Amino acid sequence: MTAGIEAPMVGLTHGASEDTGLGQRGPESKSIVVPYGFWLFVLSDMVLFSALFATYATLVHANDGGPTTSQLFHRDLVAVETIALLLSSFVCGLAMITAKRANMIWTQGWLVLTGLLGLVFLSIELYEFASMVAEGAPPQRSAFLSAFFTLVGCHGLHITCGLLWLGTMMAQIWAKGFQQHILRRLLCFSVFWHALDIIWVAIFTIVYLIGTLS
Amino acid sequence: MTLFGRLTWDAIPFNQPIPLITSLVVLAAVAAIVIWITMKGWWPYLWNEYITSTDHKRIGIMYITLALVMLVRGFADAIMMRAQQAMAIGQSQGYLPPEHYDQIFSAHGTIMIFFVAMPFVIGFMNFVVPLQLGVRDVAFPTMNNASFWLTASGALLVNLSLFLGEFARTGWLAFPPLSEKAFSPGVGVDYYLVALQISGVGTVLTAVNFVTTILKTRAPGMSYLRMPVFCWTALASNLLILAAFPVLTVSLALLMLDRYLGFHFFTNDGGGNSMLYMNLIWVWGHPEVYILVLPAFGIYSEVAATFSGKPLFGYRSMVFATLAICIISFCVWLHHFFTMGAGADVNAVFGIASMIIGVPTGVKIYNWLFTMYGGRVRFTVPMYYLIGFMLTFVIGGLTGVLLAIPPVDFIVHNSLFLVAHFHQVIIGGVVFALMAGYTYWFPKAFGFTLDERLGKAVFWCWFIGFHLAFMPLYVLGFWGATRRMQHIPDPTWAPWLDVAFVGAAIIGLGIVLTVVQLLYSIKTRDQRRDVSGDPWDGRTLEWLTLSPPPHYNFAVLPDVHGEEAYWTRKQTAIKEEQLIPEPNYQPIEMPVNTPTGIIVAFFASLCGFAIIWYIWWLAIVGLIGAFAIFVWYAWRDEHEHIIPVEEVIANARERRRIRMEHLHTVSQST
Amino acid sequence: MVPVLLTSACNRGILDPVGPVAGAEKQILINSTAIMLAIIIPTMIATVGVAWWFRRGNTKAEYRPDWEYSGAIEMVVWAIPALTIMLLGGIAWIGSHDLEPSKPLASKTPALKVEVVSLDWKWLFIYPDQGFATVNQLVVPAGTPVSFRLTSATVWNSFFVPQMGTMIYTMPRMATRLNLQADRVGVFNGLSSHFSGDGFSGMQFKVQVLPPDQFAMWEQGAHGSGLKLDSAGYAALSKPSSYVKPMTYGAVAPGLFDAILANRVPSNPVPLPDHNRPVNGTKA
Amino acid sequence: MSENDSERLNVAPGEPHDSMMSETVSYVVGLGLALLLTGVSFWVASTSVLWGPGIATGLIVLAIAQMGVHLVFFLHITSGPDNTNNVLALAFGVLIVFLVMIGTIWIMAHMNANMTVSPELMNLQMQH
Ligand code: HEA
Ligand code: HEA
Ligand code: CUA
Ligand SMILES: [Cu+2]
Repeated sequence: MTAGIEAPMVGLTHGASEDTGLGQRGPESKSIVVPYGFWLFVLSDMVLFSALFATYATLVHANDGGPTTSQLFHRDLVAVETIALLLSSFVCGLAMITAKRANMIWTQGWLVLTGLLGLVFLSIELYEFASMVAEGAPPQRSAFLSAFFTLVGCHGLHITCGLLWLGTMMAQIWAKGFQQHILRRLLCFSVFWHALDIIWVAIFTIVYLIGTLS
Repeated sequence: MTLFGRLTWDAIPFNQPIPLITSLVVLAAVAAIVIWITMKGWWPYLWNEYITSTDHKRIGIMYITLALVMLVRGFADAIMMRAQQAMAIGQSQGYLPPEHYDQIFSAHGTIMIFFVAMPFVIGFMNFVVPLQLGVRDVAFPTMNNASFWLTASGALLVNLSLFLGEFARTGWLAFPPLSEKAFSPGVGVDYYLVALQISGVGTVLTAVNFVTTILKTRAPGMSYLRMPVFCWTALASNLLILAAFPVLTVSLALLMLDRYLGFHFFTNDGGGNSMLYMNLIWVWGHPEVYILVLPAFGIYSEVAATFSGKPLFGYRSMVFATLAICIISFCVWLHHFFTMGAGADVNAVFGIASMIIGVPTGVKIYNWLFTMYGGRVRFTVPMYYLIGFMLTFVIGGLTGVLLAIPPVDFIVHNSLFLVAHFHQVIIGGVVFALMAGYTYWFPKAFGFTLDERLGKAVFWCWFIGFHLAFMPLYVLGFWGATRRMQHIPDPTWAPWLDVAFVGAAIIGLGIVLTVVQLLYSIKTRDQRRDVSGDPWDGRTLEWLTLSPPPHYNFAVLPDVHGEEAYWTRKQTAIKEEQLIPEPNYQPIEMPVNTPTGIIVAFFASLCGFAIIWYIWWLAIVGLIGAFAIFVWYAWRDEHEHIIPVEEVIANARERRRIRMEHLHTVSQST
Repeated sequence: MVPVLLTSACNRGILDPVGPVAGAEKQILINSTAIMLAIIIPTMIATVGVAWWFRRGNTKAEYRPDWEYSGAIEMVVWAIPALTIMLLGGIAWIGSHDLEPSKPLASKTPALKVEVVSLDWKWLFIYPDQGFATVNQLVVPAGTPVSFRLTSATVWNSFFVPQMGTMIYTMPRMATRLNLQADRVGVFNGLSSHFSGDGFSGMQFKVQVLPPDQFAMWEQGAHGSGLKLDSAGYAALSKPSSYVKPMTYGAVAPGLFDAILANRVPSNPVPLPDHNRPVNGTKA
Repeated sequence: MSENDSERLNVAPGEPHDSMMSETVSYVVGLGLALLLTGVSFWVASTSVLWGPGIATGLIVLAIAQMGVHLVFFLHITSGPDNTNNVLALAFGVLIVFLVMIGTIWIMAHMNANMTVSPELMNLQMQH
């Protein structure tokens, strides 16, 4: 079956030719359709974050006489957070590799590590939030702080949901093994997890680094 | 905090007769329906065939039913507003005090856009798209069911505000600072925010579903440029949802944070910036109107080709124009606030971008025109709506382009001229298309056609009623009448407002006649059966299968040759005087029913209700419930039920027999 | 009904401009409408004509079931709207720059400064150079440009005098700018065109355009009137009320506008109850 | 796995699709590049060697580069023919993200510039 398929015509063809480009083979299998749908969802999540970034950019100087970016942010903490998240993403990739080969021990091991690194990230973030509130810089203080807590907090909320999802996935793999549909979900999870990394790159650059330039 | 948060007996509007009586009537009606269904013993049928169904056709029908029910509410609001404005002139204050009138226009706009037009459009996409693509269902059938129920939860919450508390008094977009806690302390705005958030989730999931369906699951041979135009417009519309709705979610979420947690996004103090809300909500709001109108254009395209007996003229132009509108509509949102003072450069750029949309839209108009040209036009009800649309919409488009010229907008912004513009494009564009599509696809859904004469009567009510109701508003707009007025200061406007009231009443007559048409058609359905499955001599794949189609739509997925899948097949069959050879039938796997959607929606409604009334323990119960159902759903092993090959063959043979008969009549007549 | 329709033309809003801004805007409105109608009316006629001629029963009409594409026609149907939009786009560009609300009007007479504050639910007009203020009544000299600065003490509104042209939002903590001029003497209607709450319909005001000499006399009189807009006066005024009769304050605390802008005066002194009603007592 | 045969022409986003070795290499390279770019970003932000006003731009370019690295090495979005639909969706998403952000920032900057009140009057209450 594989051998019979010629290289597809990229783009759109029209008219007499029976080679109709994409779609000639009928509906795609579920292992394409499900991750594609999830990919679309992730992209729409990116749009959501773009609106939050735009909000932040608009309000960043509206501190109402309260604390400003450079007074609040600590780069070293952010660096640790970034590395934790990056490693988590990397390890999640490794878990995908072993999962495809149905290796239970390694997969679960990598997934635990993924989750732990995620927890490290989340704890630092919570610590940062808590100390800001303690310093008299809660989100209610100014529009800038509202925007900051919402943007960064929304990312943190995504991480939290991701961790819940991860736990469920691990239990499922444990109980049911590497079935096709479970692997598909794991793939979706990894897409989600990597995408959160991409958003974090934007956050640490725009919020923390540019925000603390002298 | 008490057990029930802010919810007390005061929430029920005992002292306001109008909402109280309305509530009682609505409650009585709902109770009557429930009792009736119970007495008839229909619950098991409804539960299995609709409520838990994953069949895209059934879900489509549920969406459209929801839209029709909500439309009655929306229309009731509309007629109340028209009556108030016809009465409250000069010395008279009319029968609606401001705090009630303000709820009505807010509810009318919100309900009409989110719970009438959106479900209507999505309902048609559900019913038609998989059939036209020649596939068995959408990409994610279970999610499709959940999307519907989330939309329904939103509708439920909005309507709950009638009995408990109040609705927002801030217009359909709830601008701050008016919608902030300081100026709107009641629960009205909370109802608005929560309901839209919940239904918004459903809408985004729908978009994920349909973009995936259209891009990834099509019958073999159906390349992009062989897709029916309705599928193209559905694709564009869903891409817009995917891109725009997250911004709505953000705008509403930020306002919620302000209201619930004392954040300062849009408040007057703390450095908040209310202009930002205006900006964000229109980033969503402008694409929203094209989300509605693009599928409408798709419906017109199908109708034009079928009833002119010709392929659609300029198919590729049509596709290109659709995509152009899809992209450009994201570059124009500022035209809704030219009068905020962004400066000449910004205003001009966005104004010109807005006008540019007139070009692809114009191309579409001309392509429909040339589709009729050289055809054999059958003046059926959908065709009436097409022509009525072309005559009405061009004027609405013209006034739209006028509004896009900043110096013109400076004098007609927020006037009744604007109200007339958008009702003209929405009713003349979207609603007419929905009526056309309703008539066009009804036989496919239920197996019999609607009465033609009554259909034409309904059309004339709409056409005449619309013009009487809204043309006067253009005039009043020129005279300086602004929107959202509970009381009209100038007695000389009275005659025009009277005409507008009469127009709305004629539309109301049209709606009554629609119901009559439906009942009459059901009663006489035996004379109007659609045995052929192809009552209009259609050109696209939905007409290939039975009416109503079996759950699995097609016994084997059709192999597509040529641009007009079914038409090509029919012509070949007529030429060769035989059908394609019988394929090798296989058993079919279909997704099983699932109660997940309605349970998720139940918890979402519960949680939403709790948030509106500050009942925090209940909100937490709702959230935990939602998570539990997620895990439960994820845990199940995927189940598909198998339709045995015998059943498939029996259905398919029946269909072939009908088509053979049909073929003989055709070849005898030519 | 017919005579009523005819006589009601006495106040024709934006179709009856009384100043240069409104005049130019009306002209753009009319011109653009005409340009577009030149295309749209033939389109409408063609729609009905084509549909009717090609009706199925008409045996004289030629049926061409496969005619679905024509390069020439495609060219034309893209070109006509595109050219129209180029023309209108040009008008929009020039018009936006020419009629930008914050742009001062060219005139030999120096502009009269007016500060506008929208309150719940009435309009306060402060004459900063003269040091007095009016409520729901704007008095300006004919033929003189008026330079407005506008803000709101509570929620958004939009300042609009249809016969003078351009409306603009008034927003709390922000100052927008607007330049208008009235050349015709008379009394004209003004209103808020952005919904602002339950008392919104009662936010109408009158614009009185006086010949310059009479305006000077009016200024004199306004100074003489006894009411003072100090902080107590402002606190009383800013209580929610609707359909407020026009009135004049002979003196205004200096810098009131800027204080409102900076939120240094209480913005909404009365917290609104759940079901707040506008105070309807003082109906004009 | 019969499903996999027909997938040759169309891959799911995020799906690594080679041998174990090359998949691992892809992640390792990705991690290396990401760490490198992160390091450079933090260095750029704190050094005084670079011309100050240009630094913000530089940081944004670095961030975009790093997002690209994540897309290619972690999410496996490439420009290969099998990836057309994934890339098209991404392109649409990126276009919208840019329109929303640039549009909003441009509009709000103009609004704020036109409506800012001189600071001494504002009593430093509102800082745009
Ligand atoms: C389905 C809904 C729909 C559609 C299709 C449109 C279509 C258009 N709209 Fe409309 N609009 C709304 C719904 C819609 N609108 C709503 C709901 C609001 C108000 C919301 C609120 O404030 O509450 C609004 C408000 C609104 C405004 C804001 C005004 C204001 O608040 O002051 C503007 C301004 O530019 C505008 C412009 C346009 C334009 C240029 C089009 C164009 O797409 C029209 C294009 C069509 C044509 C031009 C006709 C056909 C073309 C030809 C026959 C070709 C030849 C003609 C020419 C080249 C001119 N609309
Ligand atoms: C989809 C959108 C939609 C629709 C269909 C309508 C329909 C109507 N609207 Fe609507 N209207 C809005 C959207 C819509 N409106 C919005 C967004 C606002 C702004 C709100 C705000 O200010 O914030 C508004 C505001 C608005 C006002 C407020 C004016 C003001 O500012 O003071 C008025 C006043 O009369 C009005 C009147 C009407 C009337 C008489 C109809 C009626 O003519 C039409 C009645 C229509 C129907 C009942 C539905 C049509 C469909 C069918 C009947 C299909 C039947 C089909 C089958 C049986 C299959 N509308
Ligand atoms: Cu406008 Cu601050
Ligand atoms: Cu718009």
